[in-house]
Amino acid sequence: MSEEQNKIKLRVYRTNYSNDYSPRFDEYDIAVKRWTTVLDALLDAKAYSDSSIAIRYSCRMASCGSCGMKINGKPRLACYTKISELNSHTIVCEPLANFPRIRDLVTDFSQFFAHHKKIEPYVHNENVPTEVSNNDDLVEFKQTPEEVDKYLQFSYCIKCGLCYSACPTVATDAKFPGPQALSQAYRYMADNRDDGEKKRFKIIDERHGIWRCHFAGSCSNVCPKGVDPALGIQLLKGHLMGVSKHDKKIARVRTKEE
Amino acid sequence: MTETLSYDILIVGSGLAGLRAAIAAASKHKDLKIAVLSKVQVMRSHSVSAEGGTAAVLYDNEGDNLESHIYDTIKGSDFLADQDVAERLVNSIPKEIIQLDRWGMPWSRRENGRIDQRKFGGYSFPRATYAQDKVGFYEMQTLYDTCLKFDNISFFNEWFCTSILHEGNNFQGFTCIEMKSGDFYNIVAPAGIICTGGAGRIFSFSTYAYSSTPDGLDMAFRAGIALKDMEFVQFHPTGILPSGILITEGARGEGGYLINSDGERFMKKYAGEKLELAPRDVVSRSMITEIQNGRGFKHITGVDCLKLDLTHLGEERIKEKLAGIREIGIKFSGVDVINEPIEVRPVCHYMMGGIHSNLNGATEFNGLWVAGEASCNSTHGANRLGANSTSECLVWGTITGELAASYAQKKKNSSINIDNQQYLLEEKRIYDGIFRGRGDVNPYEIKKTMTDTMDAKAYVYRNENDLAEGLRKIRSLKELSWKHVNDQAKEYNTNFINVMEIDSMLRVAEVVLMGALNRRESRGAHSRIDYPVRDDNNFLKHTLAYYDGDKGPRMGWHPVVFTRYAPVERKY
Amino acid sequence: MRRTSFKMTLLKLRESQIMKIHYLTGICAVFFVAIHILFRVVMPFGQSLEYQNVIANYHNIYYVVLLELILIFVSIHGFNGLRIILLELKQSDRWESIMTILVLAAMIGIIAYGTRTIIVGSGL
Amino acid sequence: MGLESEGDKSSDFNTYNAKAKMDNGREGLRGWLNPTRYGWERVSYWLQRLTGVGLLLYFIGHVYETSSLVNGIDAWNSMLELTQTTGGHIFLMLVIGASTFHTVNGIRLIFTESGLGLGKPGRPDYPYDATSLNYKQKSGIWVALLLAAIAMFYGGLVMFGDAS
Ligand SMILES: Cc1cc2nc3c(=O)[nH]c(=O)nc-3n(C[C@H](O)[C@H](O)[C@H](O)COP(=O)(O)OP(=O)(O)OC[C@H]3O[C@@H](n4cnc5c(N)ncnc54)[C@H](O)[C@@H]3O)c2cc1C
Ligand code: HEM
Ligand code: SF4
Ligand code: F3S
Ligand code: FES
Repeated sequence: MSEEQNKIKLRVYRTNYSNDYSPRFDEYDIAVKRWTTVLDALLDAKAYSDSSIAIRYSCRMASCGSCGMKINGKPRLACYTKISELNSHTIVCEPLANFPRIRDLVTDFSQFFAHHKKIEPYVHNENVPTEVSNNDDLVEFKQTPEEVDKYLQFSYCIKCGLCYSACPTVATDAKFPGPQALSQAYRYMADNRDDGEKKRFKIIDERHGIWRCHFAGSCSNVCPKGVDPALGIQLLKGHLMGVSKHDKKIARVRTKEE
Repeated sequence: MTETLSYDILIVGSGLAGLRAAIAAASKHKDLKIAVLSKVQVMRSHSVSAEGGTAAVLYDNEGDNLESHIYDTIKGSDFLADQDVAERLVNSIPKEIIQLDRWGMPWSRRENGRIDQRKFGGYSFPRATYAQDKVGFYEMQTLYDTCLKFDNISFFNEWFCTSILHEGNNFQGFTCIEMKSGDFYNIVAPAGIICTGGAGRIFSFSTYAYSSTPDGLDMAFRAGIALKDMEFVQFHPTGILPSGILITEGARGEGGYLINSDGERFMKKYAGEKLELAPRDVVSRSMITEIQNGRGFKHITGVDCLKLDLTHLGEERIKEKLAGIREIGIKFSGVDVINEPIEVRPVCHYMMGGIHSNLNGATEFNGLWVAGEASCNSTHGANRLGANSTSECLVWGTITGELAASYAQKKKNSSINIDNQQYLLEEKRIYDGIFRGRGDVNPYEIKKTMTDTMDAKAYVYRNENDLAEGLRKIRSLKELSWKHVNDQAKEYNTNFINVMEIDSMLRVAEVVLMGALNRRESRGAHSRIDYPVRDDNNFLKHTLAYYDGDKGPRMGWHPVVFTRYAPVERKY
Repeated sequence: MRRTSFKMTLLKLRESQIMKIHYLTGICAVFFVAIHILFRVVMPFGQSLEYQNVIANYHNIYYVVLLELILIFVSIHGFNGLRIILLELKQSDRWESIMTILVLAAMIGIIAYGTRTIIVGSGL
Repeated sequence: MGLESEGDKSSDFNTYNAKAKMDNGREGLRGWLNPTRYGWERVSYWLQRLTGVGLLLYFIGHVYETSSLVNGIDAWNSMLELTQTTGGHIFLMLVIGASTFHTVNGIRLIFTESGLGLGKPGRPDYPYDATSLNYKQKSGIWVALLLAAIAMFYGGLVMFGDAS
């Protein structure tokens, strides 16, 4: 049985920022099938039409976060967007907005990663050593499935930057940590192994910090992994406001016998 | 002029092994400067795709024990594993699991708050420690986030390493290209760790990320280090069509069935006791046999396949424990596994072979270690058990990181003088030989032909004719004039990177085929229909391949280490 | 640049505290403005705006206090809103301190100007 | 190569300012001025700002307008006349609409931004629907729009009815 083939036009944003700024769109005719993704189409163009298309990709299964780009006006993952679901014969690919551009579809993530790093996204715990150094320490934290569910959703984040690209505050404010970093601050706060919220509150309760989010919701609208950063951010604000009560009990490690 | 940067430890690869090594080294000596180089950004490495679990003995009070994990690993390897290495793996991994927990890993839990484990193929106890079905992803996240604690770790994202700098047998550094600017650099350090992962993209139908090409292996190979056991390529039973994306073994661990077109759970014919949870080599062979006997399905692309049935697990169980594969099924195959079986076929998934290294992950060069899938310290022998690979990455990440840190600490004050000749030669190789090369054959077509050849000639069942023909084909491809780069820009030139990758793929594919030709027996994942039985008299040894210029590899053998277990017949 | 101590205390306010003020002034404004508008509705709209009626209102001490509170609360809320927008527009220490000062100055200016009207109008 | 400059090469340093040549790619004001792409919450964000700034401008104008009070009845009446035109009425209608929307939506936002009414985090099931973009929130926005429309209509009735 053979599958019907469709022809589409792939319009790709082209420029090299180190040489000349003048961007242009190149068009490629690509034959696609029902399951062809935008990434497949781009790689097809790269292999057989124009090998100079610069594009970042790796896993092709929506778990590495490399292939974020603006597809038909909205930030999406190229490997996660099937051409057939776009309902259009012209597919326009542009680099993610709000990231410095390097070349064609490739953008610079160093600032995005720096924001993530700044919120200290690792377990702080004053009572339990975070390094396991001797065999007596071979006991894990006790954490029930319900306690895992409190933060699990936020650890789905693949750092693809789509939310960062959609957020209207990020569009003008370079110092705003952005939805990704802020939702990670919530992820660690909701994790009952961590007691570092005082430190993290200090970091995000800043002039350009969490309050520069005005619940535009666009981050959650585009997130491909269901992280719902907007939720995490507002819940975090609730804690800063003193509205949400803080009932987290820091987990303890189990005893050898348990 | 080529710029030179210097560090104390260089780690190539920011996958599980690389990140674990970086943390181990950074926490051992706080004043060592550690550079992690990777051709992709952090958190983009292939390791994020690992799904099912990490094997470890956690519940000795419930009947599990280290001994059993060791024996399962060795039996799974078809007795080609170095037994001291397998022991090391099993003894060290429980600590790594706890360590990850302390760092914030979202392990799936039991009601009482302890870490849960699931069944996995080839084990006699449920010991795959899991976090939904995104184990590798969460592990990567936990490690990366923890790395950010250490000020002495610097990440070099999107730096492509091209070769090893060395003075005789002493490691000195790497040459690399910063992709963003296109500049060529030498980075030197007394100690280095290669963690460049697997090379499964030499096959077309593969679960690997596109970045999993053998340039790391090839780099060591060209420097004169042996590649070991490369003919052992694992085919995972359940890759979806047409993309080859993986459905984790955890799906069978949770109770999924494999069915043929008669609707029969055919695994009972091949592995009466373990059924679907036999090791991967056994299941994959059974599937191909079923297909060859006409009991397969046809996918709409025309490819033969079988089906994996999860419908009886129920919606709640699937959503809770296999959320990721449900998503993959819907998105990439159009099948919601809650409602219908999904089409699957054996798919290239893991390379047991890699850079020759010993119990400590040390290579033949002083100051150079190797960890993770890129290494072959012979934990997995002829067939890896599922969930043992992430374990290996964590364990040898730690071991090599600590060893490299001690070594670098000792050498901290001795200066490194690199031999200009070496990087000039490398510059010539990649810029004159590849970047400014000429030719009329499209390198991407070469890649396609090569990977299709590997799929056709070195799949689950192999034979002399196919392998020889495959080798001839690969060699003829090497002769063609495809080494040229159309894109002449300096910045972010993926075309250039791709051609360098293809160059390394051809060399390593050749090693795989040569190894497979030489091994005239069936052992683990390497299954020859012309030599269908294991031959312990002649082949209970590792294959080595050394670089020998353009002539192709020089092959050799290496003994297997035994401690306690004598080879017996494998039955499941 | 030398900082006045007033500005120092303002700078010491955590952003969450400023936002609390923002929300509080917003909520209070709802009530006060509601009353303010109700005054417009007790008689036909045009009539309520006639000079003598307005002046009469201004001679009611409760109404004067109300007006003054509206003035202060809405100014704080509104100008803080403006400050937020300006902060997000451009990031440099210079821009930020200039804008903070300008917005503060404008806020104080409006409050002072409005207060003058109220005082003179009420004939205090 | 000296040791000092080495750190700069690694990617976790902020190369953003150093590479001035690179286009920073930010959408800038266009980012928030265009509310059409991402659903109702984005519209709310956009309107809340526009109405906020609008109201501030009106408020400044209003304080100025009422200040004519101190200059006696003539000054007041000449000021008042400005608003007694059709244009003035339409302007006032806009102010009424803006303040109604800003107030109602503002009250919603105060709850939302304190983490109330958003639902709880939980295991996301594919296809992912963000819990924070739920119908409670959306209806809040719709109600604000609706009330603003009603208020404008009512205000219009009063003013135009009064003028005739
Ligand atoms: C789909 C899938 C599922 C899996 N599931 C499981 C599982 O459930 N359990 C399990 O135990 N194992 C599993 N595995 C296997 C396991 O994921 C891998 O073996 C393991 O992640 C390899 O990790 P690594 O750190 O060695 O390498 P990788 O994660 O592959 O990282 C390689 C790194 O090297 C870098 N690199 C490569 N070449 C260069 C170069 N020339 N210059 C610079 N950098 C370079 C890459 O950029 C990358 O950062 C799975 C594998 C696949 C494909
Ligand atoms: C009457 C009741 C009012 C309420 C409940 C209210 C509430 C709010 C809220 C919740 C915000 C959003 C803050 C954020 O998202 O961070 C806001 C912003 C704002 N408000 Fe009000 N407000 C009111 C009246 C006013 C008035 C009368 C003015 C004009 C003087 C005004 C001017 C502004 C401005 C300029 C903003 C900034 C917009 C932004 O930050 O996006 N508000 N208001
Ligand atoms: S929160 Fe979602 S959109 Fe944002 S980086 Fe993470 S996965 Fe991507
Ligand atoms: S889009 Fe931006 S404004 Fe807030 S809700 Fe998301 S971070
Ligand atoms: S390629 Fe990994 S997310 Fe698309």
